Amino acid sequence: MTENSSPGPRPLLHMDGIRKTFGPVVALDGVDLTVGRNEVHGLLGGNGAGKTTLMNVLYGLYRADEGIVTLDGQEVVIRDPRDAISHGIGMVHQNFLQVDTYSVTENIVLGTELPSWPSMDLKGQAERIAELSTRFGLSVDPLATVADLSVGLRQRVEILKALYRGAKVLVLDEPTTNLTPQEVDSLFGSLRAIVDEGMSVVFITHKIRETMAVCDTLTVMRDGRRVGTVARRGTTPTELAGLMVGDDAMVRRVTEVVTAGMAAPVGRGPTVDAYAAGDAPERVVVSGLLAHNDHGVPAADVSLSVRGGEIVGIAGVAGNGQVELAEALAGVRPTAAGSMSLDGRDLAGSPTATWLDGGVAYVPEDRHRDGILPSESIVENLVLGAQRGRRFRSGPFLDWRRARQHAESSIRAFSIKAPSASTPAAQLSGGNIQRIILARAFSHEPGFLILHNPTRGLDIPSTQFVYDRTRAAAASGTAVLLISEDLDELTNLCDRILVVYSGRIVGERRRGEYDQYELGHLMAGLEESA
Amino acid sequence: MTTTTAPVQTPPRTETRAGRGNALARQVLAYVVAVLMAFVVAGIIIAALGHNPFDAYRAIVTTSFKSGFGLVETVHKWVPLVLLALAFTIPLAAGKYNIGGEGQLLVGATASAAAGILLADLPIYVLLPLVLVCGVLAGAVFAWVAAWLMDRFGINEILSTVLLNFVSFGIVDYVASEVWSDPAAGHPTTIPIGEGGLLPLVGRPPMHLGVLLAVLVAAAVVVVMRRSVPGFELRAVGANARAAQVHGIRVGRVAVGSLVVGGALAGLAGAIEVAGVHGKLIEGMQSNYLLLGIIIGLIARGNALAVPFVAFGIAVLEVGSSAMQRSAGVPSEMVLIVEALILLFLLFSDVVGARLRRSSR
Amino acid sequence: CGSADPSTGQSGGAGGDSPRIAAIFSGSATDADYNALGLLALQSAEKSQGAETAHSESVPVPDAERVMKEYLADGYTVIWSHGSQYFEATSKLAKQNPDVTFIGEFDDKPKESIPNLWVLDRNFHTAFYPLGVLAAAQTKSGKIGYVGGLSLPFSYSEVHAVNQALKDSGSNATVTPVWTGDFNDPTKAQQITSQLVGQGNDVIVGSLNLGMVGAFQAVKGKTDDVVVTAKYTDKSQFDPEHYATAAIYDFTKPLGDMLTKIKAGERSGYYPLGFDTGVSIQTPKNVDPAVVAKVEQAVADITSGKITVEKNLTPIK
Amino acid sequence: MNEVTSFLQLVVTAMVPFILAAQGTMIAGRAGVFNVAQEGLMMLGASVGFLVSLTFGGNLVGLVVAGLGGGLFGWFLGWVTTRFRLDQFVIGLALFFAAAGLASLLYKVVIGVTLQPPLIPTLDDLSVPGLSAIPLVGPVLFQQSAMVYFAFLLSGGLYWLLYKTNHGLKLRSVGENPKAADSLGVNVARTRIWCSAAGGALMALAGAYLPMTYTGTYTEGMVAGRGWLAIALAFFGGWRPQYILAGSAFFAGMEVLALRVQVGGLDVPHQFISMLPYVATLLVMMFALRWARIPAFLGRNYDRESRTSH
Ligand SMILES: Nc1ncnc2c1ncn2[C@@H]1O[C@H](COP(=O)(O)OP(=O)(O)OP(=O)(O)O)[C@@H](O)[C@H]1O
Ligand SMILES: Nc1ncnc2c1ncn2[C@@H]1O[C@H](COP(=O)(O)OP(=O)(O)OP(=O)(O)O)[C@@H](O)[C@H]1O
Ligand SMILES: [Mg+2]
Ligand SMILES: [Mg+2]
Repeated sequence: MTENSSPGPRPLLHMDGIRKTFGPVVALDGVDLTVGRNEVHGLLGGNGAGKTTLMNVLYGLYRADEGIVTLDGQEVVIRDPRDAISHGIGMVHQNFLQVDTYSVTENIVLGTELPSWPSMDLKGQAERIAELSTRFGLSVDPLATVADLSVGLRQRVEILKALYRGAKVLVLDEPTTNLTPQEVDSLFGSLRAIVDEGMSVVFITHKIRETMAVCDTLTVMRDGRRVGTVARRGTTPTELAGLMVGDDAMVRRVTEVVTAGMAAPVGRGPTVDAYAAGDAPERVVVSGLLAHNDHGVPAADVSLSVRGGEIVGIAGVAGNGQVELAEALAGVRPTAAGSMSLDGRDLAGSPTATWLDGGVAYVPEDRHRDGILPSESIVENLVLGAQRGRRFRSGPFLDWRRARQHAESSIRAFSIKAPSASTPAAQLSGGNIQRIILARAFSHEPGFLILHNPTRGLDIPSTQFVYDRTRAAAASGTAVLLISEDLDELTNLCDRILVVYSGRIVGERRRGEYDQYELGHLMAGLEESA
Repeated sequence: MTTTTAPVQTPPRTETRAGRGNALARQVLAYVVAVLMAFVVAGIIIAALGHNPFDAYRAIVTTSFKSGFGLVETVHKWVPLVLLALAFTIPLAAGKYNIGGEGQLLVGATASAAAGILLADLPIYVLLPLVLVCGVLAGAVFAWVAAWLMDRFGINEILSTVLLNFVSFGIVDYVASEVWSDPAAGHPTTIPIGEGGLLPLVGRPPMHLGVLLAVLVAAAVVVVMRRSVPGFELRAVGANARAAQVHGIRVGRVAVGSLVVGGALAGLAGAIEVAGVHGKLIEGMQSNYLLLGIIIGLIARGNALAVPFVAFGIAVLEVGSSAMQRSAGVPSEMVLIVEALILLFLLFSDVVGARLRRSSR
Repeated sequence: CGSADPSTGQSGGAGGDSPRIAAIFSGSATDADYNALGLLALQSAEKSQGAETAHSESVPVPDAERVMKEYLADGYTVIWSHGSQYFEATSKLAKQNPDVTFIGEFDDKPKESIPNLWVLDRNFHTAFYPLGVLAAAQTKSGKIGYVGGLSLPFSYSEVHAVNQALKDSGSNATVTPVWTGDFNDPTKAQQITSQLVGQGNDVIVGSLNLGMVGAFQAVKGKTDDVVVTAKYTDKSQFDPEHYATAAIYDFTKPLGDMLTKIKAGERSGYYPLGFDTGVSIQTPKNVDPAVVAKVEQAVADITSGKITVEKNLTPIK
Repeated sequence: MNEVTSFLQLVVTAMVPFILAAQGTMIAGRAGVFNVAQEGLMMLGASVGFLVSLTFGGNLVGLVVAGLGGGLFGWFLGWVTTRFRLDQFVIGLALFFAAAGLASLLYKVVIGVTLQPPLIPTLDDLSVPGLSAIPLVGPVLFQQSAMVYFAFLLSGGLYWLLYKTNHGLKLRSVGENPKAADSLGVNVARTRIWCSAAGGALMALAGAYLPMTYTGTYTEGMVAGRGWLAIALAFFGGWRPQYILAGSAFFAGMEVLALRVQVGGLDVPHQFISMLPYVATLLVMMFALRWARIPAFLGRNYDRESRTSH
């Protein structure tokens, strides 16, 4: 491997010996990072490698215990984001930091020193923002309220925030998680435009494919340390995977994830055996199911069916009714019309608890918001949803001993890393929280399993774990519906993919016919050409 | 390499009884330190006002413990405090703020008094249960109004419970000065309820059996909160309402239910005040139980098991406050300040505790 | 009355050694009103009788029994509850503690007499008759406003007394009784008084404690031809221009008298307040001398027994 | 003076403490600090405002010192909840107790027992030249004390501050999403502390207004629950200055109307009439004001390095 120490004459940004601890956790252990001028610098690593922490230190959100930051050859002290902004550092966070009730313009100008007498001139700023967005190919309506925007557009708002402040270094933390392939391409285009105007970009991801597509230089982190910096031209995906994961045995086990989407350069999925589950009985039948969104507007209107043992994918750009669809199918959101039956039993209209009893299991997209009781222990979290069932109850009381035994065996079976079964869920990492949610879903022995973005934000081993479990569930006859915005994931796992747009199914593809660009076309709402 | 790196597996915290005992001891210690600090600071203020803080504190402590009478009075005061603290704590577990304990207590007391007066001639085994049940139901219904406004109209429960308290003042004033008023009382007061409606007294000096009732209720609340299915659902809603809903818990119902149960407990407090202490409805009988109940609930950090103990401490303080004024000449307002200081120091003891634990690692 | 009940020679404050007196007050003794009067009486007893005294302020009605019990436990020999709201608790404790002498306040003559309880009857109606005479003579609009706090029997008796005075004076003025719901909320009192004045009431008869300050504020600085009467203490300073008079109460003499008798062994009795015992009507200001004369005549007539003010505690429709 | 005018004048006078205390609640709340010490701070303001005016012979000093005192309490609330992240509700109640105790204590220490309580002059009515001559509106709105003008101007000023200025943009963002605000260089802690201090100051001013308008002296219990109503009013007004102003008019109007009904001699027990303002408020909430939105971060503390607080 080639140590690419100094890409330019004098690097734009240099971080040296950064150390950061959170209580007992050493998140960064003497990390160095050098970002040259006019480059897209990839920051690659698994979950908890410390990528976000490092950038938060740079942005002044975290204060490092040790270490020096040099910008333009000048040592700088960054105590808070205000300092970072004044030094020309901009950051797009993994969870967008936006005030939902504000307009795009308000979100962008927030924190600047706009004159206010006799009142703020937001119109003038809106024009400036419109101009910026055309210049970098990030078009968005400056007067729209942020809460109404799709994820992709909110992403642009975040980038515009940094550009508006005249950033020299732009940090993007996993910006592609929610984007369609087209949107990813357009983002990469914008990144190129940004670099061409003299800025540098730090691009955080765990997707090797993306780093290969856009980065000039790559730094790989693992376990709070930098394990290598390489030029893109001088490396291969396998080498990067090796650096990321650290041990070869593991690399081999997770090749599926590492190579996702890369085997066929045009984006065709690996042509494994063609669709096979065609004759199994239909376990789930959904017809004319209509669900409204939180504002009472119809958001999902679908008919579909899933056979036992089949994994059906729902592809679509976030915000096209997936949340409503998932919740309606899980019995969480009341349906306005239509029916949904599992093994012939109609569930529409009954309370959520009946759906759970009926064998529906749901792995929600937002695991922190919808999936766990953060302050409660693993035991309690695993009981959630089954508290009224016979399993954990004796008379009117919960049998905590049995619940505890169940938790302990789940911890083993799902390799949940936790100090003990009574650890509060909030203390666990994202991957482990997802494992709890999966353990809970599978313990119901579901007839119908709904997974919504189950691997979002998970690293390679955890992602592989989810894939394995999902396949195992299908193999045991469960009907699986996988709603995902990650086309690699869908093409990898699914027997069939349905594309939703504006709450309706606009297309269907079977395994063997997958073409990511074509799917992306459908996802963008363009009529089916065929 | 052997340096610790993220994510570090903290050594499995062994869930031994000793470990848990340690944690408990630390918590109790925090309380003790906070109370001591509060008394030290208040003592300085008392001294600055020209009084003797030691006399003042002796008065507080001795009132409750030097005589059986003081103890009984303290225990009698404890009953409404513990019930109102639970009336606040239970909805709090579901993330709802019941600021209406005062109104619920008063309406409960009104209903109890009404039953006790209208059916004064019934024998005790009929009338007493009736008096208590009426109080409980009325408190529950009054809380339900706020819960219904919250559930059906999205009206914030803090707003509605605060306003309903003011409504209850009018109700009590009306009943006590127009409906069954006792003209000889010199204050809005109803005529006494029937003999059969009074809680039996036991011991010497006499203690009413409402104390036993309160103990049982507090114990039941602890068991229900920790072990029962509704208790689990309540905690789940409080911990994360969305997740609870996704997993089949009817969040709205749980929230409404928690407020109604809170109201029922406050109503019971009112009933016991009528049937055990006053034998009638008196304007102003709610005292400052609401605020003290909230304070107790907050000091106990919503832990139902801690509530009775904290409530006892506050009862001692409240009963002792007049003694402090009496024998040391300290203005009774000092008690308010002492209570404020206890709260402040308790919270600060957390911060200090966390710092110490961090630095000792 | 039950005054002739000699204490049969045991303890209970009789026998020469100075009594230990404890008092409970409903509000803060700094209120310059009813409770301050109580404290002054207590202090005077301390001076003149050499008594040891103690008191508790702001005792809520529900707590009265407990606080008095604490005084009992501390060995106080005379317990005075200042305010008729405590009467019930006081008589109950008197029955339970025959060795201690109690002084309770009431607005009527109690049905039963308790051998160790002195009853101080405040007879508010007596004082409000002359105020009614003043109102009858003073009003031009024929509209008189009565501002009360809680609608208690003693308040009703005051309104009845004013009505009786109107009738006796041959006036056909009317009284509008209104209630603020709180004797101590000056804001409400100000608002309601303003509205009474706005409605043409030109005599305001106030029966409030701290709320009275607000009632004066409602007319202060206004040009309206309105006079206001108050209760308990001289409140002229609040608005010298519209202040007419007040029914002044003094508890020093009644308390002193009772303590003397208690010392002499007379441990129970009925002590009615009247114009010779603690009550007086301040010489009215801001009214015609003729009105002053009428008021003084009424006081004299009541004292001499020529006029009997009916004590009517029944509610007003 | 006709009856409508005098009725409206009373309403406007009665609005002031509601406006001040509720706007104080609102301004702290919009930055995320939920103050529940209104009742105590109003008592303290009343006591301090009176005592200082008396000692220094001027209402303005009294108002200023009362405001500073309340501001100090508000500042403390903001400081401990941002610096140490102590529970806002608990600290608020502790401050309520401390302020309530202090209010009576100060009066006791300074004035003591007397039958002739000292008085301060109440606030003079200042007529606005020209405007006060307009029929109805003139006497109602432009012939009032300085505090009335202050309360109205304050409401307008707060509206302007919140919605028309850059400071307002920052302030509101702190109550909605402090992490976002922080990431853009807005000083969350400072914003919260100052808003909380300003809120406390307004609450104390609301209290100081009472002796300066209704009594000329401090009387125990004179706040009589109006502080708690200010919390209700903040919710009622949806945490927006313009609706809080309207809500104050509604509260005060109902309060005065309830008494007016009695004076008019309606044959309903006065106890029921006294419930009118509260029941009416709930009815209005039920049928009209369903939108009431609360600041997303109201009552929660922000910790930059914690992962759960976004
Ligand atoms: N606010 C925090 N409090 C406690 N621990 C933290 C905090 N932020 C990060 N950590 C810890 O620091 C380590 C590095 O986390 P970081 O978020 O930087 O990882 P990452 O590389 O961005 O991972 P991911 O791919 O999951 O985003 C982890 O062990 C994490 O648990
Ligand atoms: N807010 C927090 N408070 C306390 N501890 C935390 C916090 N966040 C994270 N941690 C600790 O840091 C560890 C790692 O968290 P993080 O979410 O970064 O995990 P991760 O390495 O990304 O793991 P995964 O691959 O499972 O997502 C957790 O085990 C947890 O104990
Ligand atoms: Mg992670
Ligand atoms: Mg990250």
